[in-house]
Amino acid sequence: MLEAIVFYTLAVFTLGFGVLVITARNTVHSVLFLVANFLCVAVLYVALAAEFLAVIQVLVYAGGIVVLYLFVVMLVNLKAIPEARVDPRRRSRLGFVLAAALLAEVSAILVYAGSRSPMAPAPGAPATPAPGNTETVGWLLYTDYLVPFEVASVLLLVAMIGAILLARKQEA
Amino acid sequence: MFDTNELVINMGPQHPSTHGVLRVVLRLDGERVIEAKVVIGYLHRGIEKLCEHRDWGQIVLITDRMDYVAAASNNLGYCETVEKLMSLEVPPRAQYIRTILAELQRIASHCLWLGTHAMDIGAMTVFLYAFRERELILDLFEEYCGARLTYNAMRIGGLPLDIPPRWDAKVRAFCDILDTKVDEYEELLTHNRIWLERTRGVGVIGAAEAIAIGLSGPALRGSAVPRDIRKDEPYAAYADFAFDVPIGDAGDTYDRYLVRIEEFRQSTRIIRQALDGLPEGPILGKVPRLIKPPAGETYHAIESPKGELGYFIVSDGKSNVPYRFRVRPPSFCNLQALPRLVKGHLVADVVALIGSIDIVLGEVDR
Amino acid sequence: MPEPTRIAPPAGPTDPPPPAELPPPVFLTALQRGLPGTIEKLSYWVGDWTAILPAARLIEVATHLRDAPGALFNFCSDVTASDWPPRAKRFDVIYCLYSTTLRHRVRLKVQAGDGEAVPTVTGVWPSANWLEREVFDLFGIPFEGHPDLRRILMPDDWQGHPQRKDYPLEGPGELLIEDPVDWLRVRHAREIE
Amino acid sequence: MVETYLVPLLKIAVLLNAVLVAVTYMVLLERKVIAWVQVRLGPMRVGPYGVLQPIADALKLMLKEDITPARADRFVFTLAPIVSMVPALIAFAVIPFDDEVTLFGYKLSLVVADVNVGLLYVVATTSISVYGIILAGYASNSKFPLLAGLRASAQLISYEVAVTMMLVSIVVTAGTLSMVGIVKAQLDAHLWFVFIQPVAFVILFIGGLAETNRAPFDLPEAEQELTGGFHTEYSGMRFALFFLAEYANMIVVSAVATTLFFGGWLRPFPNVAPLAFLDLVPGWIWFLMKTFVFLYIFIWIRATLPRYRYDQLMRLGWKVLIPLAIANLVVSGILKVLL
Repeated sequence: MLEAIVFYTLAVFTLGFGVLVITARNTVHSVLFLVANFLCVAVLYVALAAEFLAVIQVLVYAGGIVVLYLFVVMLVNLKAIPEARVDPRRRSRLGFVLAAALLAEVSAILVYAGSRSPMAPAPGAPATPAPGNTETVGWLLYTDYLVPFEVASVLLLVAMIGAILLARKQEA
Repeated sequence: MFDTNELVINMGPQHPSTHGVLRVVLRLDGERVIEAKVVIGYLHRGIEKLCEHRDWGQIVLITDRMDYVAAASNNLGYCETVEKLMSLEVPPRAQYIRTILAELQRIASHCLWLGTHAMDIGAMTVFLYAFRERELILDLFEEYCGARLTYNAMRIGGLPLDIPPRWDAKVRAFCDILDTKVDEYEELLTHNRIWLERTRGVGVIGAAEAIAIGLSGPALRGSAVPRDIRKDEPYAAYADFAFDVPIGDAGDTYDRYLVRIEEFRQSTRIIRQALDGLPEGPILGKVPRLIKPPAGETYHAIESPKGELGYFIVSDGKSNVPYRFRVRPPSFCNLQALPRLVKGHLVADVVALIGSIDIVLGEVDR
Repeated sequence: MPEPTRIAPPAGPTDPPPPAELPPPVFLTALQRGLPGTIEKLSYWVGDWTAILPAARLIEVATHLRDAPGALFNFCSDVTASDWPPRAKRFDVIYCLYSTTLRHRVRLKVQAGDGEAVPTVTGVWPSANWLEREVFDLFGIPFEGHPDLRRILMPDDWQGHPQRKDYPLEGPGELLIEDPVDWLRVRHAREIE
Repeated sequence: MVETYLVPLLKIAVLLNAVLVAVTYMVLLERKVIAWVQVRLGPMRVGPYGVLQPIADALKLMLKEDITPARADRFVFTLAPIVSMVPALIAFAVIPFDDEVTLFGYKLSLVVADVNVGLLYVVATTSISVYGIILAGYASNSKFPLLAGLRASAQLISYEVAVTMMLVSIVVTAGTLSMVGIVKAQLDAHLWFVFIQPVAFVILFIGGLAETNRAPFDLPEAEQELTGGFHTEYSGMRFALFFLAEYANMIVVSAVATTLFFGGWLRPFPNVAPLAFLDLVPGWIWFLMKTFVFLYIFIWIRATLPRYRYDQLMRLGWKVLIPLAIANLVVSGILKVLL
């Protein structure tokens, strides 16, 4: 009962902030709603007993990435009023098509996931979960999901080098 | 990708580290200064004009209000200029006491500079330490002439007062205290890594350029120009004393700092010699009752704590006021170098450099 | 307050000539030889040498004095002016020079009438920049070729030049008006101007 | 019911009040200590030796007019001080003040929540606190606060990398992320971790100074450069919140350093039997004493050192601390595997 109340309250907040992110006229406000959204998601994780994930969500997304967003938003055209410009891309129908495709995809995943037994443990996980899920996450990351993990890190490295190169070029 | 937004910020006239009502308009790229414009005049009181309407004796009191942290030096410069114009002989005792007062004043001014300069760079304890020593000097001045800031301590032809009894012993004791305290300041700053990083290589100006742009005083000596009016064109009793003129070599903020620190020590050295050789005799020369210099003009400069403090005075020989009274304020001329010094540095260096050239707005604006 | 007891204002500086037995310093004789006719008059008073020049030849002389081996006046201590209203060329512009290597001083003096420009010496001594601005601000003497000729001590919209002898000590006048309505009227009239 | 809700709520209430009082007195302590360093007396008028000064200050700040600049972003302007204060307070939730104590027959652990990811939790909360500064800088619609906000965020992000990296070395050494677990690991290791991980401690301390915007890294509020920094436009209680947040953050950093490196509530030499008489002093007193020493050092540094320049601070962070932290992590990993 209590769990359900917590869950639905959080869900409402998460979605509400999500909507505010895209409707807010002020870019900085929009970024702030994004942070609020992330924080709500983090609390959801806590409710699911995934503390590690929750903390990482706050640390990486709310505390790291969005700060950079804010940085960029503040540095780039502080004065330009958003409603003064009409973005031609906004009127394109492509957006609706893409959104519809995404919606379909998400619903498909939901249906598929719902058809499976919800309590089935992830394959390869130790039979008895360790106290706290940090170890489980680490275990999975370095055994079953080693290749995706490494690929992701290489991708990030490439992105970093690319960013540095771009910045360098401008300087020269 | 991003347009580099230039930011224009107004530093001052109300800003904690512009040392008064200086206004610096900074054009910034990020935090780097592209251009600095100095706007002055907020404290302009028309002292030159005012002095052309006051009689010769009254002007001493107005000169106090220019460089108000070194009032006695201003008095000295003015009195010497009028004495030069009148070819007056000043008795040696007065010359010696004037020298002592001027050197005490130099120490007081440097204390204030050190404190505020260190404070600008974030070392706030040095500020209070330096003010503690300055307070001792103010006490000495209070005992000598009753005032603590604007002394009106000199007269044309000599001094209004002889030193009070046992004052010389107190000055000696102060010199001993100061020598140990200067070591204390140096312990806190001279070899401090952060201090070195903040001051070395900041605001470098070479000797030729420093001369061309009109720097004088410690700011010029920091750029390895051995120019000290006390040595080059001795006035008061400076010819009688042995002292060194410290110079820097790199011409950066650190060298200007070192030069001033060394000047503390040289000043106590001069004061001690002056006290040792203090002659007996009158303190006021043969001054006519009505001071009215013969028609003519002269420029006379002394080494004030900030640099070359010059007076250009024209007398028409008929009226009891100067026909033209002009001050060459060292702070004004040194401040002119600020835009050149801060160019390409960061905002944090701007405050360090304002401190480093040591200005007093009362003198810049007059 | 002792008001100046001046009845007839002096017509100009005395500029006494040097005593006959005193030879002028080497750099001045060298200047006379190098650029003949530039010095209109030499003056000596209480140990200071002053050379009075025509404004047109100021830059020549300044450059010579800065660079000539016996002169080396590399430091421009001060630029100032004095006002002698009865004279036709009412202003004297005075340059106080110093040599940091040879440690001697000299003063140059040029005359300028009201509104007459004097060539700037900022090209010779950059330090003259603010000093000339101050002279411009307080005396209203324009400096030809000055890179940044604006008022420096007085507000930008100030009327008049306070160091002139005909400018009253009390200020331009409206500061003394007690009734703010009158004051506004004066101010308004000035803005229309 | 009592166990699950009432006891934690009570703990939170007690802790919050204790922290807020500690923070206000921290201000007094700082003023006093700096005054003594500078041969002054500090506040002396309110109460004997000025001990009631914080109350007077709080009253003054609360009664002051609360000004919002005309063209400020009102919503964000109000939010910023709150955002800077809250993370500083909630970080205390995972800090263990003592082992389990028995109070009125209850076994009570002196930590609000012994989360198994306690260390990460602390890092996460401090990473949130940057928003307060950056938003204050933005919302004031004024140039000096904006510059300060940018400085602050760049500074926090750079130093957080080094500090987090260093915390990983501690996790490698202790084998747990729980704050209580880390203290217990020090008991088992017979050593405070400062002796095992001295480099990590130095980095944490420097990073802590930088993250709390304390001298010599107090650039975002460098009064001499940026007038008041990000809180230039704030007044009254909103200003006070920024002020208190800074001090609360100082206490957090000190408490974390104590927990991670100086054995938390453990007495000195926890395994040396002849020193058992030291156990007469309760653990939480040891903890507070150690924390206090850190706070004192914070103040001492502020009174002594000049301030770094922005580029120098960034250089120190990226070119010295981060490589050092990575090297330290690698070495501790190798040692952990070998030993």
